[in-house]
Amino acid sequence: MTDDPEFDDTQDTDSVAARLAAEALIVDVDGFEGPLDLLLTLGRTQKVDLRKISILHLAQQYLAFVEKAKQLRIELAADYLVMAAWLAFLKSRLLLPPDPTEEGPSGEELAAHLAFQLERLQAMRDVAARLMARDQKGRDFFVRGIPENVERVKRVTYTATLLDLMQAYSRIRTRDEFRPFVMDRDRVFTMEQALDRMRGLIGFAGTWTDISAYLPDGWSSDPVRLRSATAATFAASLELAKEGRVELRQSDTFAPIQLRRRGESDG
Amino acid sequence: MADDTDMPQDAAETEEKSLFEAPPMGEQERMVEAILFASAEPVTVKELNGRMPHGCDAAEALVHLRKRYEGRGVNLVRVGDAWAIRTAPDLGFLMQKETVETRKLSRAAIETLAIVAYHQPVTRAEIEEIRGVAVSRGTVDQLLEMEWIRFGRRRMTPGRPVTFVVTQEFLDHFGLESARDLPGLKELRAAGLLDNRPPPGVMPQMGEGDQDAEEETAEGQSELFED
Amino acid sequence: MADDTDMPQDAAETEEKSLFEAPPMGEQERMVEAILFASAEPVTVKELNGRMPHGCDAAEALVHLRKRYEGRGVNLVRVGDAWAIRTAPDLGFLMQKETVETRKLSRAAIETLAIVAYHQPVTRAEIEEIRGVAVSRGTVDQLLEMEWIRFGRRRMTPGRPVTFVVTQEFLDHFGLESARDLPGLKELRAAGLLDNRPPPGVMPQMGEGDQDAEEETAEGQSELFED
Repeated sequence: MTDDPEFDDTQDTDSVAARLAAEALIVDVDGFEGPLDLLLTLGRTQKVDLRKISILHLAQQYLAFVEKAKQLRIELAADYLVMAAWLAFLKSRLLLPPDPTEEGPSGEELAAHLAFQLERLQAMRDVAARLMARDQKGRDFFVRGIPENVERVKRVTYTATLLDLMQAYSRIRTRDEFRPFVMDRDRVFTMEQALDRMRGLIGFAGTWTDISAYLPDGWSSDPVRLRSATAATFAASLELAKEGRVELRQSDTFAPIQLRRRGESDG
Repeated sequence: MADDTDMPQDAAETEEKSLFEAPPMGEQERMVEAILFASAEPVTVKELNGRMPHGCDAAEALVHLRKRYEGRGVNLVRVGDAWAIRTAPDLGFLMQKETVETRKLSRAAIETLAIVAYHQPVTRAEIEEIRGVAVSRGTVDQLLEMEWIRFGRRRMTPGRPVTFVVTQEFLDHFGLESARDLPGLKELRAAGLLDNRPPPGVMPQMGEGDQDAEEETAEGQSELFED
Repeated sequence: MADDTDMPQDAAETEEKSLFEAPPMGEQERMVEAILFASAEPVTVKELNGRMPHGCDAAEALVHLRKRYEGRGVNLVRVGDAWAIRTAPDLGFLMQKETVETRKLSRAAIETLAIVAYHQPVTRAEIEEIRGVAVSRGTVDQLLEMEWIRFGRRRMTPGRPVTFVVTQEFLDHFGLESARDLPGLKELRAAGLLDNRPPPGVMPQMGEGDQDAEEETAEGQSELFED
């Protein structure tokens, strides 16, 4: 059973009726989407409202169709035969007086449901056609031709918890408390110390002198002490240059940094 | 911020207030207009409100804007919970250049689409029951790919079959405000044609040919056929 | 414009005439509007005339349309010798979608914030004194911008340095009624938040410039210690 014959293949009711008369329907069997589709087509030949359709008559039409197919040695798909068997059963139920001992739904109930199915399928086909007849996007109405991209902007918000806050404070205060005990000030030469030292010495620095000459005595043997003293002396030199009391120069990256007193005349 | 050291208390208060006061409605209308013009896709009221300054009422601005574009060359249309600007359908003849060639849908696909739209949420078994034939995987895939249908919630019945529903893209494509506006929906409902009416007793099973469908829907179908 | 409901009686005649007569200007304006809206690029007057029915005057329709969009959320703009509809320049900010990412505050910021909270009002010099390192402008700016700290009164000391205090926003964020509700050092210690136990009897030394802070927090803390 194929699922997708072209939509355009919908048969014109009258011509189908005519072809049914000529039993040409059987040749077209591949054009039907299964027994229900065929039943609907047959039903339309009754030329009545689907709600007033005679299911008994329809069953007879269908059975005649299957009979004809057999005569013509046309292979019908299994579901057509299942439907034939079921319609034969339905026909017998509709014709025989109801047997009160028999279980299951009555012939009328079964017939009513089949009629409902046919009507529902027809209704779905009608609304499908109405749906496709609507104005469609890209055919009848159109979207913006130059849409603008919405720029995604990432905004970062920062957050912290009360615990973070308290831990941070504890960290600071703990450090404060331990400062006298943990700080090894022996090996630290502060900028203040360097400044004090240099302020006393720059008065004599009339010519360019390497700032390493200003390192305090006894701080150049131990590397840790040397590093601290160098950093402090360098920072103090910058501070003095900022104050306008000395000039600094360096000929190249990593070259020695030289310092001299700034003369009053330059001022 | 850095230099309002001496800002009096109430000045700060006023500033804070104005941050929460929405711009006038005319301005809000302009904003909605700009956002909708810039987007090819419908934009939800929620997103509009999210993009507009705090305190704006996009829903009200939309009412004004819709009126403003009535009868114009482009119109404001509603698509589900979202809104879009679309050219007026009567001017389609001017747009040959913009016309998009859509793939021709098979009859099976069109019927399946209609069944999903009118019966949603609907299972594959129910579609097969209505059409009387198996629904091929290709048909459903095509509709999914076109983004006209999507998976809905699973049906809370044995086998928990998946259901299909139509999408916002479907509504947009067919110019529908909501699935309630489908043509003929009321009549179909009144005629009882949208009822899920289980077949009484023995009925031939539809769509037996399709193996895939059989596997997936076996339980759903048996459920439908039991009474 | 769109509703030509009052079509004259002799519709056929009018229709025939309209084949040779251009549509009314209002109609032409709609057409230009729809074409400009749907086009993927700006459209020249020549192309507009080419796409519109015979006899239309796109240039004139553009004049009307441009006026109509004046002050709206989108405007009609000229791009070379072509025309396009563009978002009004003042609404460009709407074409952004903000995504918010939450990050933890940096260590420097949280420490500075903690000092302000525990010692407010506090000057920058005092913060540096307590932290033992310089406080970068960026850190303070960040906290100001977050509206967790703000400027307090200037300190009545030489140089009249500004002070910082925490804001209501800060209290709200941390669920505090006042900064005095912050647990004191003893409590922090009891909670195991102080890793190292200092020798008994040694109380933390405040920075020397910290007189105010000392006074302010002492009370708050002793209050807390009572229970």
